[in-house]
Parts: sequence; C-alpha cells; structure tokens
Amino acid sequence: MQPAPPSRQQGAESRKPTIVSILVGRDTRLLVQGITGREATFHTGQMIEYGTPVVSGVTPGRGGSSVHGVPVFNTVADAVAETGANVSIIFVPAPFAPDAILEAVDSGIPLVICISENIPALDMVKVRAHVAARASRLIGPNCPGLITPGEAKIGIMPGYIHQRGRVGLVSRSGTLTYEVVWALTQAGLGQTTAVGIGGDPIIGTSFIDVLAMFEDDPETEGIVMIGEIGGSEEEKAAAFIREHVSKPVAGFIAGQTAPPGKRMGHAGAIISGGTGAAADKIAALRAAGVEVADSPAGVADILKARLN
Amino acid sequence: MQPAPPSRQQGAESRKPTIVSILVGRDTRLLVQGITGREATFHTGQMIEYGTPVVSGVTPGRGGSSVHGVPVFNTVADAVAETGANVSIIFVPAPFAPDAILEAVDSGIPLVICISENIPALDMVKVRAHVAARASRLIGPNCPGLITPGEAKIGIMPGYIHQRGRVGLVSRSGTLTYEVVWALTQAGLGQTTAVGIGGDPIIGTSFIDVLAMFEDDPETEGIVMIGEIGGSEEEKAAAFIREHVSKPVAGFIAGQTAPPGKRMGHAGAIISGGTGAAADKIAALRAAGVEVADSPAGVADILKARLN
Amino acid sequence: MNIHEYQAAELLANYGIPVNAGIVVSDPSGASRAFERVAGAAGRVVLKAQVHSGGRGKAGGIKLAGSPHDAQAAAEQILGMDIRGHTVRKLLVAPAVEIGREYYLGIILDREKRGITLMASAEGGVDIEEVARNTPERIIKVTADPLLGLLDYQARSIAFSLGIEPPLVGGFTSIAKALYAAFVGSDATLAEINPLVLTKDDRWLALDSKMSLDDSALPRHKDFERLRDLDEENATELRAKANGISFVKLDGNIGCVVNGAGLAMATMDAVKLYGGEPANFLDVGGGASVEQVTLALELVLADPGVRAILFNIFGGITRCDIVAKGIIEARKRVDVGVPMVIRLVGTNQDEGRRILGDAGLSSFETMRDAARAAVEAARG
Amino acid sequence: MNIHEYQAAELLANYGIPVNAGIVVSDPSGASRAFERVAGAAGRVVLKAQVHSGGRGKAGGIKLAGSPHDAQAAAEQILGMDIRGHTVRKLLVAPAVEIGREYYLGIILDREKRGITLMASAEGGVDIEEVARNTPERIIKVTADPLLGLLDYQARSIAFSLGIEPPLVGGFTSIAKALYAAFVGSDATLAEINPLVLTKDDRWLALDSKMSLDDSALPRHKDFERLRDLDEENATELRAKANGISFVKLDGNIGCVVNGAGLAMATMDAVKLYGGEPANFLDVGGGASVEQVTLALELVLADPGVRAILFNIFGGITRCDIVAKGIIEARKRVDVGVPMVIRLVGTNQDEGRRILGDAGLSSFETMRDAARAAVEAARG
Repeated sequence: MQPAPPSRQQGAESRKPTIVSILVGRDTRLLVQGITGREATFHTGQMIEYGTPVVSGVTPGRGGSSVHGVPVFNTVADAVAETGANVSIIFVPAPFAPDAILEAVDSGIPLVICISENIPALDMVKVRAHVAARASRLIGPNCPGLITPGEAKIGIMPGYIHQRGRVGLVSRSGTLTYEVVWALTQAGLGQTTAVGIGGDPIIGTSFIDVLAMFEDDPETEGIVMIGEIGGSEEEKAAAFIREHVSKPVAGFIAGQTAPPGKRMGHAGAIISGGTGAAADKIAALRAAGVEVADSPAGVADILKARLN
Repeated sequence: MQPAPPSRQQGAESRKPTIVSILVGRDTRLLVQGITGREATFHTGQMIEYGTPVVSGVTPGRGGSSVHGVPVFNTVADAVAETGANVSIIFVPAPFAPDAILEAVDSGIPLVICISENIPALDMVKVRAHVAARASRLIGPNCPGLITPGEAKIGIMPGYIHQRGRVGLVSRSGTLTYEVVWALTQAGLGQTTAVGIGGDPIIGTSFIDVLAMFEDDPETEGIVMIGEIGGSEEEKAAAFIREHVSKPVAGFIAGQTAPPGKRMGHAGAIISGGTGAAADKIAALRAAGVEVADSPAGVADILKARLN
Repeated sequence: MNIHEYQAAELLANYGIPVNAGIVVSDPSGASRAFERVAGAAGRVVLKAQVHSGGRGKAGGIKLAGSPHDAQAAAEQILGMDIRGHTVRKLLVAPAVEIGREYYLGIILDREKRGITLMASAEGGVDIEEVARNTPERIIKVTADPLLGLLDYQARSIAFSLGIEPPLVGGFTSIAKALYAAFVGSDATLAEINPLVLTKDDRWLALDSKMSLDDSALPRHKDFERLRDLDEENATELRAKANGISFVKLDGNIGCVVNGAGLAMATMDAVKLYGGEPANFLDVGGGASVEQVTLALELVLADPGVRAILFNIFGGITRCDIVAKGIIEARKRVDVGVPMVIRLVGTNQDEGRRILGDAGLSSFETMRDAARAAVEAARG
Repeated sequence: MNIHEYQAAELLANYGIPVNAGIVVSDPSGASRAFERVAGAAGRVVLKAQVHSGGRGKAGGIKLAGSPHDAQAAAEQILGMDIRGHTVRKLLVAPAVEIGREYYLGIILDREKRGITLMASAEGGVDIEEVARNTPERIIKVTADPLLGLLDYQARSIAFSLGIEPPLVGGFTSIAKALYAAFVGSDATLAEINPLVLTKDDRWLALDSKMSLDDSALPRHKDFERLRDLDEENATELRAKANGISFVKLDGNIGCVVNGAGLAMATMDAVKLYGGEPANFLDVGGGASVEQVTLALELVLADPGVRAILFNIFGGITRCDIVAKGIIEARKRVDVGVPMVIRLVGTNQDEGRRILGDAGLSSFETMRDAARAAVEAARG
C-alpha cells in the first residue's frame, strides 16, 4: 500500500482528492493556519512529535517568525509558494475561520481541516458552497482532525492511543472517537485512518464521503461509524452503506437519552422538527446491515468477531 | 451535417453545450421569457414566421394565456415541464433580466439568449459567475441573438437577409452584423450561423467560445469576426485564432474614430484606462493572420477571395 | 436561542413584514388596558401566552376577548398557566383579525441541503410538522442558492404553487423575501410565520411568528442579548455556558461530568442502559482544570435530586494525573455529599488512578463498569 | 457617469473611509473664507480644480496656499482655467497634509476577469496608467470572488504585498474593504484613491478620490442624479439620452444619423476613411419613428459646424419605406439647410428609395458610396 499525493477526479461529488490510506500520506506537507495561537502552537508541537511533516504556518502579521522551528508566513499563498504545503489545518478563532478556509481553498490547497468551533452556520453555508465548487476537500469545522497511525496526525487527538491496523473510523465526535480508537487498539484491530468529520450542522465532508474512501481503500478491512443525534446524515449514510459498502460496518449513535430541542454540546447535536433522534438513526443503520453497538467500546467487539 | 441537441462536456471552459450547425438545430424547442411584452410579442411572431419552433412563453402572472398560439406559463420550470423547452430567449426589462437568466439556467435550460439591454454590469458579474459554474451557456445580454439560416432564428435580426451558406459570423454589434450578413448573402457566400454575443462589458459567451465552435463545425468554411472598441476580447480572440483556428478569418473593428472615455452606444464600447482602442485590436488581429477589412462589407470581399 | 412570538414579530416588522402588532402585558389589568388600545373597530382582541413552547392553543394559552373585562378575565386564566413545563409570565394582546385564508411560511437552516430552505403550505395555522408527516405533498420547499440568496423567481414560484392569484403574488413574494432577509440578517436557524393570513380585505398579515437564533452567531448580534428571557432559561445552564461548559438539565438522579460532547451523550446513554437516569448532560470542555472541575461539580450539585456523580474522563491531550488532582482539589472546595464514581483512562492513567486511590477514591477503567457502579450508588 | 473628486470623497466617507474633507467654492473670495475654516494648525490649504478630467496637477489646477490671501490669489488663477477642454467652475479647498507615504488604491470593473479587480501600488500619487505601462510589476492586482465579494485575506494580501507594516495593515484593509463596499453599493465602474496616504503620524487618509458610475445602474440610484454636473456634460448628449438616442459630440463637420451603435461607429470610420471628419456619433435606436428621426436631425443640426448630414439606415425589423417617410416628414419640421446624403437598404428598400426619389432625395445602396458622397457634399 502506497500513500499517494492528493489527486483530482472528475464529477460533482467525487471531484475531490482521494488518497490511499485515505486523505493523508507520505507526501503530506502540512500548513498550520493560526499557528501562533496558544492551542495551535501546542498542537503543532504534538503533531511534529508524532512525525507529521509540518512545513509552515500562517499568522497574518507574524510572517518571518517561527514556531517550533516551523516558518511562519503572512499569507497561505506565500506558505504554499515557499514550502509546498498541500494540507492545511485551521486553528483560528471562529470569527476568522471562514476567511481562513477560503484562503486555503483559493490558494489551491487540496485538503483543508478546520478544527475551529462555534462558526456561525450561515457562514458555513456559503463557505461550503464555495468549496464544493472547487477541487478542494474541507473536513470539519468543529472536528478533531484525522490520523493515519504511524504516518501523520493532523489534528488534536492524542496520538499514542492509535495503532496502525485494519479498521477505518469516521465520527462526528472527538473524545467519543478516542474512546473507540482506544477500544480498537486494545482489541488488536488498530486503525487505518480515523477521521473526525465534525459536530456542526454544516460540514465539508460527510459520512458518505469517508465511507466511500474506506470502501475503496484496500488496507481497510472493517469500518466504524460513530454518529450522534441531530440531522439525518446517519440515515443517508445508512442508505449509502446498503448500496455501496461491502466491508463490515459497526456503528454507535450517541444521544439516545437526549431530550428534543436541546443542543447537546455540539451545535449539530439537536433533535428538532421531528428529525435527528438516535432511535431513527439506529433503525436506519440496522436496516442497512450495520451492527450497532450499545456502547462505544462495543464496536470493537463487533468488528473483532466479524474480522477474525 | 446533422443538427444535434445540446450535449454536455467536461472541463471548465468547454463544459458547455456544443451543437452541430452551432448552438441551435432541429431539436431546438424555444421558450420566450417575457413573451407578453410588446417587443417580445412582435419578435415571437417574427420567429414563428421564420420557422423557429417556439414552444412556450413565460410571464409571471399570465400563466394560462397564449401569444400567437404559444402557451404562456408563470414559471420557466412549468414551461420546461410542460413543453420541453431547451433554449430560452429573454426579452424582459433590465431590472428583471438577471433574475430571468438565473431562472432559465436553474431550470436546466442549456442555452439562454438574453436580448435585454442596460443591465447593470455588477449584476452581470454575479449572474455570469453563477452560469459559468453550471452546464448552461448564456449568450448576451444586449445582443441580437443568433440565427442558423433556414433552421431557426432566435433573435431580433431580420430573417430574410440571411442565406444558409459557408461562413460563420460572430459579432458584438447588431445592425453592423446585418450589414455584414447582407454583404455575405449578396456575395453568394451565405452563413452557417450568425451569433451576436452582445455589446455589454460583461457577457456570457465570448468571441473565443464561438470561434472554437466554428472551427469545429464542418459546415463552416470561413469565419467573420466583428469587433468594436472597448475591452480586450478581440485581442484575446486574436491570440486564440493564432493557436487554434485553421479556417480563414476576416475581421472588422468598429470605432476607429471614437474618442477615448466616451461610451459609444453600447455599454461596452468605450476606450478607457488605456485599453480598448480599435487600432490595438486591428493590430492584434492582423498579427494573428486575420485579414481586417476597412469597411463592414469588405469582409465579404476578403472571404470570397479566400474561399473561392 | 429561542425568542418570544412578540420579539420575533418586532424583528420581522423591522424587515418590512406586516405583523399584527399588539401590546405585551404581564398582569390582568394590563390586558384590560391593552384591549382599549388595540381592539379597534372590530372590538375584539386575541390574548396569547408568550412562552418558548408550541402547543399554546391546545393548552388554552390563546383566547379571544370582546371587552376589557373579558380580556382581563382571559388574562387571569392564562397568566401563571403551565404550558409544557413553561410558566406563562407574559401575554401578547393583539387585535383580532378577520381571516380570509391562512398559509404557512417558514425558513429553516436545512442540514440535508446544506442551505437555507423555504417551506410554504396552503395549510396554514395548523401544526406544520403534522402536515409534513401526513400530507408532505402539501408542503412546497425551495432551497435558496447559498451564494446568491433567495431569488425573485423562487419566491414567485412558491406563490404560484400555493395558488395565490396574480394580483396578490407581489405581496406574498415581498414577505417571503423579507423573511429571508430577516433570517439571514439575524443568523436564524428557524423563522416561521404561521399563519400568514390574507385578510378578508386582501391584506397580507403575519399573524404569528416564531424564530430561533444560531447560538454560534450571537457574538455578532450583541443587541440580541436583550431578547433573552431569563425566566425561560435554566439558570444553571446559563452559568455553565458563561464558563465554557455545556450543560443541559435532565430529569434523572445521576449527575454526569464528562469531557467531550459525544462522550457525554454516550455516558448518559450508558447510565440509562444499566437502569439509571442521567440528571444532566455536561461537557466540561477541553481544559478540565481545577476551576472547571470545581464548577462542574457545583453545577451538578445545584440539582437537589442528584444521588450520585459519575465522572467519565478520557484523558487525551489532557493528562489523567492533572484531572485526578483537579477532582481531589474540587472535592475540597465543594461539599459533595453524594457518592462519586470515577472513570479515568488515557494519558497518564496509572498515575491518575494512583492519585485518586491515595485520596480514597476508587476508579474504573471502562465506561460500562463506571456507569453500572454509578447506577448502584444512586440506588444506595 | 463621472462625478467630481469632492463628490466621490463624500460618497467614500459615507462608507467609513477617512477622507481629507474640504469646502467647495466657486469664487476666489470663497476660497479665502474656506482657508480660515480648513487650514487648521498646519496653516496651509490645497486648492484643487473640480473638473471631470485627469491631468489637473500638470495643468496648474492644483495649488497650495499658506494664507487666505494666497488662497484667493490661487483661486483666481484656477477658476475659469481650461483643463483638457473642461472649464474650471469649482474648487475644493482642503487642509494641506503632511504626507508620510503615498499609495495607489483603485477598483475597476474588470472586463477581462469578468469581475471586480482591486489594484494597488506603492507608487501612489502618480499617473497609475503610466506605472501600468512602464513598471507593471509594481501594481498588485486582486480580483474579488464574484459571489462572495472581496475577502479579508485578499485585502490583507494586498497590504502585505505593498510592504505595509503589521500594525498598519488593519487600517489599510478597512479602507480597501470600505472602498469595495462603496464600489458595489454605488454600482461603480471605477473607484480610485490616489494617493492614499499614510500621514507622518501614521494615519491613513484618502487624499484624492475619483469615481465613475455605471449608467445602466443609475435607475436604481435615484439620489445620484444630484451628482450630475450639467456644466460638465454636453447639453445635446443629455437631450439625446432623455429620448433614447445615443449621441456623442465629435469635432468634424459631417453629421451622422444611423440605426445601431456598431453601424454608427462604422459609419464614422467610413467618413474618416474617405477623408472626412464625423461631427458626431448617433444611434437613433430601434424605432426610427418620425419623432426619432426629427429629433436626430435637430441634435445633429445643433452643431453649427455641420456641413452635411449622412443617414445610414439598415432596415431590418424597421421597414425602409417607413424610414423614408420619416426622413421626409422630419425634413419638413426641421430647417436642414445642409446637404443630406442617404443610404437606405434592407426591408422594403426599393419602396423606400422610391419615396425618397419622389421627394427629390437621392439615396445610395452601399455605405462606402454614401460616405464618399457625404464627404464630397461637406466640402461643397
């Protein structure tokens, strides 16, 4: 299995970079937007320590300085021109995050991961439409990022809990993902790639996008999908799985006890207008042949049984 | 040579309908937007008389009525659903024309011709960007339309001056086009298709788009390109001709005596900021191997010599 | 954030939507006085409970009155009433309207379309979710272009689909466009006019309005803070929010303190799975400092019904030893008084558990075990 | 439509751009009084001719004055001055500014990019077209997204490219964004600040502004009509415009009446080709009714220098017989007094020429022949 650089495809939904050992690989050259911020500086250190090739950072007005030895530029265009950055992770505060995403995308970066939370939903409606019409893929916002164990960690997850292995993981949640990753690692299954798609109502990459990549990825033998209340992306994913996914999928849906009309932490985690209840999502997944666990760690048990 | 229905292609510039005997043909089913207006009603009659298959009209609030026997609908979506319209010509007044273009494009009409003039330029910047991201082609605004003699007349040009023949014609001007058409007809050369791309600064279809179609059209043996002062589309067309056009091209540029800074009728016919002078355009065309006539009728003489 | 009907109406009026303006009162005599001012020629008013809840009509929270005396009597009945857990503290007194036809017009943040969707129906004045369930074909949906916004032709197409006569289409599309502008201008997630009525004399009127605003966008709408009704919000939730903690009050007796929203939901679910009832959702946020843990404990203990506390911490970037110290320190500051069950895993977990053990606190490795123990403890 | 510097500054100030506000005067004593009000601590003013033309500085239309007396003297010199054919009738008197650095910042309707392009240069205060010609690399260009508008990162990237120091970037981007908002909000085709200066005390200031507005968009900016300076516009052109005729005054002696803008330009070119000089551009528009033809004749004859009139009509939808009748009727209403040369082809051309012939008017079939004849006639 060779990690490959982002490549562009034709077509509306699929005109996005697809990479073996999905999304990141050996050719990844990471840019950190907002690198001089407290959180970004800390995580830059963590990512470098994990072995992620962090090549540059951007903070407007701080061009010429450096963070953990990483050169800082005023603009993404400069960072791309000088350092060949091809993946960006965004840590800038919500009011400036939409602009940061647009700057990354307009500068031709094919994969943009936005960690920032509390971005107004209507900003994301516009940003997402702009990105969707271009060749870049956006992951997030309000996500923990993604990791291909042993290869690159592009996010805020604790690296050590991961182990390169056989299971692809996609999730709307952060710590809940770590919980599942840990269980997979302890079960000896490990992960091919773990992707947090984010807990906001409007996000750049959907379950379906990542499921399709895992289905196509020869290294991935089984898939874990972690959903939660709110919206109907899990139901859409279920329909996709039924039609297009041949690999075993184990699922977990958080929020079975959540009351309607209340936002449960994540902006997107809310049952409203009669949609978004956990029971509906679980039913849809089961009807699509997905085994749904009654606890996060339970997905590891399910896949262990299915894959061995 | 078979006229074919609009077909979609991949790619940014070329992802547009291309049709043999360019743009319109036997499968054309024309919709007239704003059909109940005075001018539109008159030209609907003229187009029907010429043999153009006018299948429906739209005037909001006038649905259920008819004009020259053509059924009128409230919305383009209704007209498309009921009558299979696949080309639209727009006659609505400038304040409503951008919305009419968007309605046609969003309703999936692959070819939209906008006759309306005096549309604010910044409206067209947005409309054009929207259309460019979709599979539809917009011709105009502020154009006379297009005609494939003997096949279909979709515009306000006098039909009888045209004759099916060997020359493709593309022009930013109306009456000047008729002048040249008349000369081509009298010279026995005739026209394959004559396209008026419009006299506004921001238009949907450029010289280059139409030149490429003529180059690909087996029926077209020679090409006439009629430019005028303002902008630099003629210069860009010249560069395109040099690289991509093998057929003989004759040109004429109006406005050699026009003073700078003055709008000569058309919103786009103005020399400003040091660009747009006729002399520059003529020089560029000549450098690209285009024979430039010193009078409109002169292009017919040039092509007669080149094609016989 | 939810706002009251009268506040939504005020906001929509600012965008040019004709609303049935009335007067807000909070006592019966105010209703009587309001009658004099708004009853007008028709001589009748409608009194409407102002609560952040639907189902006001069915609950008796909306009444007509034909005299000041009747208005006062109706107000006496409605004020103080409980509607789905909300106590009525305010009434909107507005002129009664001669309704010709009723429509529904709403705009939502449409997660599925990833855009802004308008919904309309000629079945106005009724529960639109019921219409959506039973006769979805009677709801017309149009999604605005994310970059161009709602276009005129889209607003018209809704009007024509509703069967509105041509002379009345312009009035309808103006309202649809104004509602869209209000939605976008306010960063709403929901804006509804139900019913939008055509009066017997062919005037359009927004008879009832409802809006929800995007919490993430509130920082750029400072003026919206005045729309917040503290009576309608849980004081503990507000205190949590002000301190970067997500907290939602629930009905059970097992208080939960968790890091991460997804994990917090999963923790509630685990409590339920083992036969308990969670008392709250609580995401302590990224830091889990002594201050955050202390505050979290206070928030959970503000509920007198809490019989046990379940900590579920997955130490990632946060180190377990730090969290353990935080818990011990917080326990010193807060009088806990109920059993604490702690699940602590992740970075430096052994050191963390050792610290807890030294302080006489046992801890668990799995969420299941901890949830089970918490349920046991609450039964205690 | 072009507007004066002081009007552009007013407009830009409404969008929050710091401009060097002054007072507009139309007589020398006004300049003296204005000095007292604007000179301030620096004790110096700049007097600037307000004409719709560039090259004011070179022509002596901009002067400094250090006293009311000097201001009056300078105003006497400038008022009445001719700058590229424009008579100076108004002066802007503004405080003289201690300039630190000068930049150019402009926005154009960019036909090539089919969008709105910002241009900036650290070579401010000079003729930007000259910079564009000689050292194009010193001009930074950024095209705004047509649907999202100018983005913050774009404005910043201009600032960084200009080498503006970080603490001053925010001030610059605010001005760039405000200029963009003014451009879009006014439907401009050009909006320029030249120079945009950084004063010695590090304040940003728009020292000179220029704007052109899109004629097609004027109907939705009714308030802009008050910005029109009738002294700067040709009365005949305005009268033509009000009647749907496009007319541009030129310097020759052969009046042209043509249907269609492109054909009208081609007609002028033909006149020139055969050794004549066109007196005007005139597109009579679609109809060519008796009224339009009559008015066209009047417009052309308003120029006393006209020695011959050339009609060039290509009858398309318009029938030649109708046009012929129109010409004959118009000739009755207007005292022509110079030779008329008519070229009439297209729909019903034979009938049209017969009608002209019956009235003693000869006509031509080709534009060349008609143009040649008109040149002959003007030499008369």
